[in-house]
Amino acid sequence: MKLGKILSTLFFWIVGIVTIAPFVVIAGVSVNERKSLTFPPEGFNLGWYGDLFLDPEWREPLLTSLTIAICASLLAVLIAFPVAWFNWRYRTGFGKLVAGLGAMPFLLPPVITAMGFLTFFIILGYYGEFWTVVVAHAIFLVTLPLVSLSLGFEDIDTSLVEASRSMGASEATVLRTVVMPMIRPYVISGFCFVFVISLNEYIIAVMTVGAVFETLPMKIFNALRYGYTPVMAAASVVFVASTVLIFSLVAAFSDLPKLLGARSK
Amino acid sequence: AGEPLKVGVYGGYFQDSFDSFVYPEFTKATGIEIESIAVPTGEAWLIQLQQAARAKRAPADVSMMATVSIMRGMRTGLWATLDEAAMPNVSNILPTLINRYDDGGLAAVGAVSWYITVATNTDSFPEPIGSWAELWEPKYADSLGLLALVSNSYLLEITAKTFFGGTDYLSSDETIREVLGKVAELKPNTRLWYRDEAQFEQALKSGEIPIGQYYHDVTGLAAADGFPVRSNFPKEGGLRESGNWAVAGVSEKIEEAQVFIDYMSQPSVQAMLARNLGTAPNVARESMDLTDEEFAAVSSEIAPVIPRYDLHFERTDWLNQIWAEMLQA
Amino acid sequence: MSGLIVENVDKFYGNVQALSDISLTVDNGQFVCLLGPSGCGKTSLLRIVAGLEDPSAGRIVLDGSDITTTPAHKRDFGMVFQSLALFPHLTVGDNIAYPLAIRGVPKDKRRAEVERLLELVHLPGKADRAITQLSGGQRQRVAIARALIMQPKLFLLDEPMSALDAKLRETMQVEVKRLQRSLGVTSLLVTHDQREAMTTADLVVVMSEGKIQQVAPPIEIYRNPANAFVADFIGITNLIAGRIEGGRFEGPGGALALPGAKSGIATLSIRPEDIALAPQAGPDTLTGTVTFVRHLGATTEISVDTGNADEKDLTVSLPGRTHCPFEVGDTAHLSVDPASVVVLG
Amino acid sequence: MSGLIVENVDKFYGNVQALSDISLTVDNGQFVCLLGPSGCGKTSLLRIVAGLEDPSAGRIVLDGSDITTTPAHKRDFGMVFQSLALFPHLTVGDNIAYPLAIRGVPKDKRRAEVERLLELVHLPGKADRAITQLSGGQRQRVAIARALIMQPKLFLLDEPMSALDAKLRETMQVEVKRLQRSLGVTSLLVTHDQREAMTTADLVVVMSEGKIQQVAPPIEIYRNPANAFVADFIGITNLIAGRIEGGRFEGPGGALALPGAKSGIATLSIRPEDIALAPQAGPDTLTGTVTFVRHLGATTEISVDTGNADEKDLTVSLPGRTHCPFEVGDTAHLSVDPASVVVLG
Amino acid sequence: MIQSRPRTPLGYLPILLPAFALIAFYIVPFGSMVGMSFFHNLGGGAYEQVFTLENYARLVSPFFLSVLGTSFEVAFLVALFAIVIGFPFTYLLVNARRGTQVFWLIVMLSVLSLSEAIIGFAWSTLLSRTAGIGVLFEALGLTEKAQSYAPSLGAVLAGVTYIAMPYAVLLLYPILSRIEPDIEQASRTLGASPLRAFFNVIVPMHRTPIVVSFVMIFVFTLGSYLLPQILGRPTNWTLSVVISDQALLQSNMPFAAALSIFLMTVTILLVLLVTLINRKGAKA
Ligand SMILES: Nc1ncnc2c1ncn2[C@@H]1O[C@H](COP(=O)(O)OP(=O)(O)OP(=O)(O)O)[C@@H](O)[C@H]1O
Ligand SMILES: Nc1ncnc2c1ncn2[C@@H]1O[C@H](COP(=O)(O)OP(=O)(O)OP(=O)(O)O)[C@@H](O)[C@H]1O
Ligand SMILES: [Mg+2]
Ligand SMILES: [Mg+2]
Repeated sequence: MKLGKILSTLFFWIVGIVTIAPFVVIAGVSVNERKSLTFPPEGFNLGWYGDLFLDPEWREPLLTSLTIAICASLLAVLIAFPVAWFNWRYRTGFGKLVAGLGAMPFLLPPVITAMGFLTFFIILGYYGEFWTVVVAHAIFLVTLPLVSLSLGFEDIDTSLVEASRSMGASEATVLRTVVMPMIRPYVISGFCFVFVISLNEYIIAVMTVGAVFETLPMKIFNALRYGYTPVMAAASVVFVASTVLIFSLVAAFSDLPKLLGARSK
Repeated sequence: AGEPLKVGVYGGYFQDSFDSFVYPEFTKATGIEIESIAVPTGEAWLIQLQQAARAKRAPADVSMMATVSIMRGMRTGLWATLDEAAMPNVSNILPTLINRYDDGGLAAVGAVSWYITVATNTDSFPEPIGSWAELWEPKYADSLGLLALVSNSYLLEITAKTFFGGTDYLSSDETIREVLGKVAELKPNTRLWYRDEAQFEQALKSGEIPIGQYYHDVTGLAAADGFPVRSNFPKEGGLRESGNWAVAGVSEKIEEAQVFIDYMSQPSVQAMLARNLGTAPNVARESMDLTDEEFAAVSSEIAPVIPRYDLHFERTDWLNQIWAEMLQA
Repeated sequence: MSGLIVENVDKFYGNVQALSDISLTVDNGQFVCLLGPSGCGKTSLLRIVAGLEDPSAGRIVLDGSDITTTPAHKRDFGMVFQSLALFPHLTVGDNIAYPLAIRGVPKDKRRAEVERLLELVHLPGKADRAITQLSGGQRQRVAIARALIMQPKLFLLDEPMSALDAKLRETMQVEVKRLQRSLGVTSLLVTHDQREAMTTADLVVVMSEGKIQQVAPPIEIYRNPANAFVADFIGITNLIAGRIEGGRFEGPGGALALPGAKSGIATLSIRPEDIALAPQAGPDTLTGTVTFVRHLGATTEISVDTGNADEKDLTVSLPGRTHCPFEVGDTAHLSVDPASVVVLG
Repeated sequence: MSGLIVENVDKFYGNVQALSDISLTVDNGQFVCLLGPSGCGKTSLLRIVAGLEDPSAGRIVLDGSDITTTPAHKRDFGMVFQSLALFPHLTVGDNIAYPLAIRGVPKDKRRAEVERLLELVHLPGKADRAITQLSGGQRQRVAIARALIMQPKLFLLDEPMSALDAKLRETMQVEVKRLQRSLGVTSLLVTHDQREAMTTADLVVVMSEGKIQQVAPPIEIYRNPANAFVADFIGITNLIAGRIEGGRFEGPGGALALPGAKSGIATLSIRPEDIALAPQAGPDTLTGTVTFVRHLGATTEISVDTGNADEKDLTVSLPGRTHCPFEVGDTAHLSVDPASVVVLG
Repeated sequence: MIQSRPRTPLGYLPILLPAFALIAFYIVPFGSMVGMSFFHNLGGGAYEQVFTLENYARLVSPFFLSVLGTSFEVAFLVALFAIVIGFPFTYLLVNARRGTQVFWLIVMLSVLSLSEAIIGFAWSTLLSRTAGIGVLFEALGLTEKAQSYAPSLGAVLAGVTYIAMPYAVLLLYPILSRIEPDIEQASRTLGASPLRAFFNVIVPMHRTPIVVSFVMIFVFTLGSYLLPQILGRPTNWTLSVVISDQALLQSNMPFAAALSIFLMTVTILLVLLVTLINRKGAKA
């Protein structure tokens, strides 16, 4: 029993350390004194973080990515919410079909989805328009809020709805006074998931608007191609930090394990 | 004059340099305002321009594009035919860097050029490499970094020049395959087939990969920064590649665009680019006031290897296919 | 025509028939319990009355008007759910005031009503608590208060006590009954706990497999079950199949005198407390082997194998202090007071 | 020294003390029930015995050897979990044979053993069924068979019956008891159902808040509870606080003769069935107002408010056929047989 | 109040809009890609809308089959590693304290927030001779001289597995967190050591989720495109690399579309096969 315990603890920590190692490299690289991605870092300089926000070279892609991520996650939630709600409220084959459709984009290799969007927008003649990447991301990632909202709706005791009906609430009143307050954390978490992944998505963004707009992942990749700079590491560190912050807040204000599907304890 | 002239150059280092050294001077000289547009490498920009052309829009009036892209655009008549009379300075540009429609109409003018040469880490190899042929030597096993695409490494041309007497040798499927066979012999020596410049640059600087083909200007800048690297022109010559100015056919600012191209074609401007961007000038050496040292930093008197653009243009799929088969076998 | 009338209601879920031809009349002010085993259709019937489910056939009439198609939120009934269905995001007060809030009743009026209801359910001053700060019994009261605040025409309860522990359940049953009596509200309670039904109901409706088996006051149901199902379901009973001939019953284990009983094949229902130990075998005793003895304290239960059908041993219940003279394996002789025997079809 | 000895066991979860100073001796072959309200530490104790949890202090001794640090899988106990914990990916037979399989017993031997166990739990021929194809009671039996196949030194059961419905539960209780008796295996059963404890146990251990309150045979626990907690927890009781002076008890509602009882402040525990109706007030009667009447069939329970502490009305239980002469609000006089009264501290 | 369907057709309105969005922006794009794969490529991003099978004809070559083989090899190994590492890791995680769980879940989500490019960079640094584990191994005396471990198949696998790990953990987490602790404890009281209980009960019990997660990670990994380029040699480049090269560098849209459909078809067939085998196995 003791040996098994030691082995499993050891295994857990090795996996943990390997998972964290790249973060250490990236954080280390981001504070290099000179404009080079040396690891371990030589010297110490936080100026690269300033560049991320001040240098238009980096600020523009950052803003582009943020805009795309916010719009895409809003759109994804807007698409997913009625589907999840409908499937919770009714048991129809059609509803299930739509939900299944919503799960598909995430289940295929993203390159294929990206190719689909590329050909589609080229044929339509909208190739390179800003909204195309928003739509593409929203559709590609709609699975995530769909799952989190479905979990959330499943968690709403239907008798709450019935209780409110029996007390005189119309369908709309139920939605406003009972469903919305209870589903809110799931809406937020669905939003957060799309936001984080959209912010870092590369291939679909490249294939839809790569020629016109530069998103931060493209910028990072291009930095990798055309001249390493610690700013790209700084950008990643900022992203990781925001992710940690976002999900720590989610964890603080609701139940993160449950949002990720764990049995509530 | 209302809208500014939209000029697109490769995003990043290029665009930065143009923004700080070129456009302000140009505006000062001509009064024409410029809006700077970032252009991606590869063909994405071409597709973008074509899409826009269908909608009669021009995301940029003037764009800097690789030669093969220029040729592709010419095929669909994407570029405006330029008026040479309006651009007296264009006559300075080396004739090989001028692209014309079949009817002789001027489609594109060479903008800047750069060289791909042999770069080494001087800690590992203190002696310069004298010939491309050395790359084939067994002592460099698993230590080269080479560009991964047939369309950006131009190893077919380099190999043809080095071992088969010149790029003209690439005249038939058989000879191309023969040259490709020679390129394939590089595989045991190649540690990294890189797609991304910086990926190799980092490895070169650190000595992780001590030798390979690389951009002469970039290596020079790194050396100037104190890194233990060197680029030198092999005796067969460096590979010279260039970017070209072309004007979108749907542009409503063709006249301003011609003023811009004319301005850029002046020897003095070319010299200025060489000093500040490290690009190789597109005009005759004599017409400029570059010192020997300045010239050597960006170019060489040795006759360059010129890419077989015709081949890359006409046989794209086939070349890529046999190249990929060679590489990934 | 005042009161609730359920007329020939059927309910199908897909192919499953949950209710078949249910008819029931509830007078105003009556407390009616729907009692039956799990899956017999109690909840379905209650939900149809509440308007949460549509009947597949039949009508629901309230005070003379047909409400079959009136949607739930326009029926003005009060309902208490098994899960209580308190809104976790609202305070106690806001939960109780919810029906008023969605009708736009002003705040101070709501406040006053909430206080009144909290008094009624013995929770004064708890309006600002969160639901999670209440114990199970207190939540129960909140749910009841919420259902009653609109002075509903009908008060519906679906196993509201089943999540509480035994002692609390009994207390709540008594309170619900008292409350209902004092308000005079017509009530319909679903339960599968016969003790609960006996405690609260004026009228018990025993259901099984979607059908009504018997409608009668509690003690009547216990003493005169309409059929074997009711007899077996309400309390513990011994069902003995045999033959009646000339006022005597002959069955497994012996015979009993049943003066005046109709001749023919019959099943007797005999309550365990109506069986006594006989000192020895006689003409009117049943004889069998003791298979198990439970000393439960208040009573002692003895299982006696008389060769009854389905290996159903007879259960005899002796009052707590009675000495049980048996060990497992002993032979026991049992006598029964003929007056307590119910003869079923 | 044979049997199981639990010595001064403490258990902390973080700061929560789940068990404090538990000591208990179980003789070989005995059936012991741990009985107590939810959260009193029953499961914790059982899991410590099973080796699934380490005690914070104290020792576990089995047949003279200290097994406190022996890991669970080396104790050779059989355990039945509340959730049953059957392996869903294995058939009935493979579930039962699991302990044999991991010990490398050959297949045909396993097969034979499984058949034997299935016979024992009345499930012959079900070896190839999937777990999902069984009913609740059948799964129960499989879990028991699996726990018994290794002929365990100790048979541990953590509320194994609580998921079953009332009738099935009673059947299973009787079966478990019979099985245990026939195999003679020392058993420890956790339950919070006193009826279950009374039915199965040779010895009942009543626990509360991590401490043992009383250890005694079932009927003893009912008749002679050691303290008010036990009296109140086991069955229904009336606790009446008052004063004893010269063999007479004076309390709310009246007085009772208690010849020979020690003088001083005392609490009486009187079972409802030990209270009788008195025709009129007398020197040894309690008097109060009837507040509620429950006609339960087998008995009739009357609540009488005698001014007892905490508004605890006295409960009187009359045998089923007794006519209840009262309505709510009437005055009732109650008499008690002194022999049945338990005087607590 | 769960109903089988809305009372009036109007009740379908809320789902019609999303349904329309999904069809217009997922099914139709998909269809347009299928259509595109039959067009004739003119080069330079131009194509002719005539029906041709030439793109598919070009596909049928030993070269593309071998690239497909490489893709599947990478995806298979990555899915295998991700499950073999991710399953026990997740199992330990769900049994850890709540705080520990939240911490590692956030770490996993943070991995998702790293751009693939930067992960490629980080791993190439970690596997390099000059700054990575090579130095560590040398210091530990495991190797005589620091070595470089990238580019190589191993490096690709490490990098892609790293990306797949959060998915594996997030896929398995909800399932494993639903295990009754009783199950493992029951097997222990029945004589299995914890390690044995894990392999004997927990793993076989989750056969189906394991297969499903495996397939999902497999498919997800087929799409990886940056890491094989950054961490691999040309022989490790996957079909996704070829597809994006065709689309972005060679501007051969019809052929890129045909390659995508080829990849997708083979993937779906493979997934069906695995599902079928699993179902058979589960029954047996
Ligand atoms: N929404 C539904 N869909 C399909 N069948 C249902 C549905 N609701 C109930 N049933 C079925 O109808 C029958 C009656 O169910 P109902 O809930 O009314 O029983 P119940 O008497 O309330 O049982 P319980 O005591 O378990 O609550 C059952 O067979 C049940 O399975
Ligand atoms: N793993 C644990 N961590 C923290 N506290 C625990 C844990 N297990 C039990 N407890 C606490 O220890 C006390 C005793 O719990 P235990 O499960 O032994 O009670 P129980 O008598 O079995 O109750 P029940 O009848 O509800 O099963 C309770 O207060 C419980 O909250
Ligand atoms: Mg019900
Ligand atoms: Mg317990």
